[in-house]
Amino acid sequence: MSLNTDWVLNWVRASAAVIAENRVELIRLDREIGDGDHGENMDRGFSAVLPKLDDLADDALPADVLKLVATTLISTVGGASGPLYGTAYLKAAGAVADLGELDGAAVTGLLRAARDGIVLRGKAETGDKTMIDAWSPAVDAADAALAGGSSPAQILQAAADAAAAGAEATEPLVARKGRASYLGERAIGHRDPGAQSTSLLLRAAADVAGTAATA
Amino acid sequence: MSLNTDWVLNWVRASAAVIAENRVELIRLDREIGDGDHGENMDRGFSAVLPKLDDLADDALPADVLKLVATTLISTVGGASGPLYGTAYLKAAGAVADLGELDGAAVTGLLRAARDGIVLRGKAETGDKTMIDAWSPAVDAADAALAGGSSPAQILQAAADAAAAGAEATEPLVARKGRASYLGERAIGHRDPGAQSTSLLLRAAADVAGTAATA
Amino acid sequence: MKKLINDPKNVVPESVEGFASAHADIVRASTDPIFIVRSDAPSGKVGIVSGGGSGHEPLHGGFVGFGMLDAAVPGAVFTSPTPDPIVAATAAVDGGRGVLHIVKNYTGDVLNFETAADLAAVDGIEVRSVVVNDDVAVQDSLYTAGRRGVAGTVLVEKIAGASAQRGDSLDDVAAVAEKVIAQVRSMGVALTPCVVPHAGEPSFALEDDEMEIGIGIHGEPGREKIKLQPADAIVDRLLGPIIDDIPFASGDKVLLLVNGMGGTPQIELYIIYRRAAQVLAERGIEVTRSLVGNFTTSLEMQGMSLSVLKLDDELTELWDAPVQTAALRWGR
Amino acid sequence: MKKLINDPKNVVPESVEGFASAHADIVRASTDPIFIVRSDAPSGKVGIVSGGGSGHEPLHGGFVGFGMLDAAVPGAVFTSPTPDPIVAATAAVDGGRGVLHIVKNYTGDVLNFETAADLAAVDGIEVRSVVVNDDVAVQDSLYTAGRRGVAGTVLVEKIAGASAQRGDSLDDVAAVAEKVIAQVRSMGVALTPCVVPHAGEPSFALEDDEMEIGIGIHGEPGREKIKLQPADAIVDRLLGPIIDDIPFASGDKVLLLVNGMGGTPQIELYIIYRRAAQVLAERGIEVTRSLVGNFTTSLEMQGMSLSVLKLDDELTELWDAPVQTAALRWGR
Ligand SMILES: Nc1ncnc2c1ncn2[C@@H]1O[C@H](COP(=O)(O)OP(=O)(O)O)[C@@H](O)[C@H]1O
Ligand SMILES: Nc1ncnc2c1ncn2[C@@H]1O[C@H](COP(=O)(O)OP(=O)(O)O)[C@@H](O)[C@H]1O
Ligand SMILES: [Mg+2]
Ligand SMILES: [Mg+2]
Ligand SMILES: [Mg+2]
Ligand SMILES: [Mg+2]
Repeated sequence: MSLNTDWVLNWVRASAAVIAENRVELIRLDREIGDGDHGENMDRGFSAVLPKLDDLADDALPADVLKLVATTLISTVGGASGPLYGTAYLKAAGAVADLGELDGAAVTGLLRAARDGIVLRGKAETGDKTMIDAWSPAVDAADAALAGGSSPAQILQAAADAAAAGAEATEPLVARKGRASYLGERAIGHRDPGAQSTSLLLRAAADVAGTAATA
Repeated sequence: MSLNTDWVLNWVRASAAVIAENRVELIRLDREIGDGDHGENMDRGFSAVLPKLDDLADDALPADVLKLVATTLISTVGGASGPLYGTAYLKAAGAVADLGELDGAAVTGLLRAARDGIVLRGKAETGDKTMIDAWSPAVDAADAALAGGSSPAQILQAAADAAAAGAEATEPLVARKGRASYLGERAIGHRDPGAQSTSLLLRAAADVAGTAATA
Repeated sequence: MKKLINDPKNVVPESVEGFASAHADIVRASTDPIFIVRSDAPSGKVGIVSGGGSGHEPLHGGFVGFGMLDAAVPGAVFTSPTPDPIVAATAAVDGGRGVLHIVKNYTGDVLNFETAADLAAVDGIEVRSVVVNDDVAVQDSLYTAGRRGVAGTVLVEKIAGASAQRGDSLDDVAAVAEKVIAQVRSMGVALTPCVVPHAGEPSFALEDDEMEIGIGIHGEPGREKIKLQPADAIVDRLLGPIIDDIPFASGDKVLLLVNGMGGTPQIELYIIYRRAAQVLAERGIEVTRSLVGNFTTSLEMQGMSLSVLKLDDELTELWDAPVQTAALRWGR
Repeated sequence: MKKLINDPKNVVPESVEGFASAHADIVRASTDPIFIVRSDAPSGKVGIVSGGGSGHEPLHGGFVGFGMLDAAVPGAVFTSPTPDPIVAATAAVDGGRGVLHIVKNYTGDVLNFETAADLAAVDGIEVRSVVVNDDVAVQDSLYTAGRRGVAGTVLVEKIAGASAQRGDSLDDVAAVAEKVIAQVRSMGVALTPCVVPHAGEPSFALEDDEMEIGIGIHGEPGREKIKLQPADAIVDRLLGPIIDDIPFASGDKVLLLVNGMGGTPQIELYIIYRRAAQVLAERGIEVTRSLVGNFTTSLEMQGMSLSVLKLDDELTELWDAPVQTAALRWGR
């Protein structure tokens, strides 16, 4: 079973909801090792996306939705996460170009393009204690699931699980990118807020795909 | 038994000691209804007086000591209490002029002159919740004791008792002079710091006179 | 108590030393007794001296310089200076045309400046004094020590300073100062207390949701303690009594001063300014000059005061005249 | 959280509105998107735009005006602005000779200004960017996002602004800015955290006897948390790494900036200045220019930073050149 524009729309709506729910928690994480605005930034961005979804044409493709998310995040989030997530969605849109239905390969390509976009802008490597530490394991897990013949929903499930583990695994790390890098050893023991928001977003993607698949 | 220069010197030394001991308490009282500096001001003043006592001539009269206290307080205390206490000691010095020994009438005159000096500068009336509320009962009590034939030491004892009662009696008052007057009803329930310092100074006067008398 | 200080006893002398060293182009400091004086004093103009307890910086030292004060006399924190340094500062700035003392209305300041003026007169210096009492939070009546002098003092110092700088006589400078005093009204609010270094304890206690309305500038409690409100409501509450006092009327041109108490971020002061300007506009009162910042402070207190000065052509011209001090500068 | 605000969401727009209304003689504000611009922009000179998260006031809006910035773009509190308002501000100040972006080195600021520069280039505007990174508390290495831009930014903006004001080309203005960046070093300390309005909680926790050494300007914790020390010891601790970094050497002429973080009283800043000037003098480094006050703040944080800029004749002349902004003014 493949995923279509409805899945992307549901993903975006679920993302907005989960970010709003976790706004305070993301602020708290960012206060520990950053400047305490990540939850506010992400919530401002996704709150701005929601009303714009109504303006999309009825025949909008997944790429159209992703591009809308990208430009809205870029123009409302600010901070480091705004351009990084913005680029992620922009590259994701590029990866699925004019596809109406996304099969496993397309979904995996979408995730990889998003991750590569973030690396391109932010130059972070795995282990730098950034959102990349959630994205990269997610992409690897998606690759493996795709190779194992999983469905798109299963691929997203695997990616979400890996992102969650990746976010958790940022806790013992010293940061080498972003504000947390200024803290040196003091960042140890704290989870990276961007990795956590990535984990939330990918979990939302899997959840709404799961619902779509079983529906 | 009359009081001499040694009594004044001892009074000043005891004053410095009792003010230093009560510095924090006077600061606390002034913080409640003023600006929290009365203990610091008085302590700065009397600490400055002490070393100057050594410069006095061997044949210094009580008035010389009182004048020294006056000028030192004026030039080191600042705030409202500096000029007020300064004037008090200056007028006290004037009242005992060139007496070497102070009998009961002289001691009572000294207290009255001090009180009158403060009223002259500060224009406070009894009940305005100022140091006058300790001084005036003290002067009245001294008058009564003198009329009753008390010794100078007993006169000072009566004055000190009355000052203590007067200071305590400022607690229920609304202030009409000094910083506490800005507080309106909110000054009620707090003792006036200047009345309290007056009570401490007069108690010191009585204590050293008592020692002198029994010695 | 968290402060960037060494020994609490050295706060004033060390700060004055640093101030004089940072602004050596404008001022020099006398250390015994302590005062701050224009480096080019005495000059041929009327001298202007102000002073008071420390802890209100930039008041008064930050306003010493061309077109404003000739000398400032800082006392201990929140404690009026003694007469000696006031006399010395007065003598240092007297160029033969007399000296104006600008005194904030507190018993201590008034008494110490009074004594100093008497002593200076003995030395043959002509001294006039004006007493600033712009705080409408205090009812001026027989039942108080009179209204306090608060942030309006800065406006008196600037405008009287310009009058002296253009060569006015002592009488005229004093008259201009009195005019400003007659036409300026202020009121303040505190969100937090301040800590006097030698006391080491907060000046009053406030719960997390409380504020003090009608505060002075010495960390005294205000007239009333009430629940914290949004900025706009606070402005309305302060501006009402200010406007009604003189009263200011539709058609008036005014200077609006939003004064931070020391610990309030600038971003908040401009939120306050926005509402204050709105309210005045609604009343038909035109803000033709404005000043926003920390000018008359209470150490690290969070809070602010509003001051409104009724302007006419003369006061506006004197306000606009060049000034070159550490804390206020334009026109040169 | 005790703040003089209305709705936390409106802090930036309301404050900008108040700012523009208080300084209408110097600036005007665009409200959608939000930026502050010189009232006489665009002019025939190179334009200069800076910006960043709000909460650092007077940085950057307070430095818009003659001889300094042409526009400032405030983001949400402690959050870099998005590209749109940067592009709009860039277009608003471009008079045909190009625009310099002065960016503080934070990932967010760099990325958003980068995107804005790309977009402005598409519109045919020539944009150059310089990135300020003066904070020696952060080791510049492969293992960090690079040194942060802190209070030295003010010096870059003033000096580059003077270069643009005298008619220099975009290349020359950028070169002057780069020279300042190469020659300025800073380090800061916090005694208290700050509270971001939308977060409502202190940015970090400190005991009554602790301070954070090596803080940035966003309420981030510093490099290390240590016991509170006397002011002089704190100065020594900050100034050492600053001096050793370039390194500054005996015979150097420097500008010394003592920058308050927002909640520190001025009386303390001058105690700091006193010691910093002493230490530099002991090392044979001559302080020929100085600046003391709240210029690059972190809301109501108590603390300060020291910045030292090595001066030469050109930089001194540009520093001394007239400037007329809300927060820095001289020579006119
Ligand atoms: N160079 C980078 N590459 C990838 N992710 C980064 C980079 N820099 C920062 N991040 C991510 O951005 C998150 C912080 O975002 P946010 O708090 O919204 O922005 P800011 O740091 O500007 O306040 C970090 O937790 C981290 O995951
Ligand atoms: N007009 C006055 N007459 C008499 N005593 C006064 C007057 N004004 C103030 N005082 C006394 O001075 C005391 C305060 O002294 P202090 O705290 O040292 O000075 P300040 O009020 O200037 O801070 C008050 O408690 C009161 O007793
Ligand atoms: Mg952040
Ligand atoms: Mg007092
Ligand atoms: Mg006092
Ligand atoms: Mg941020």
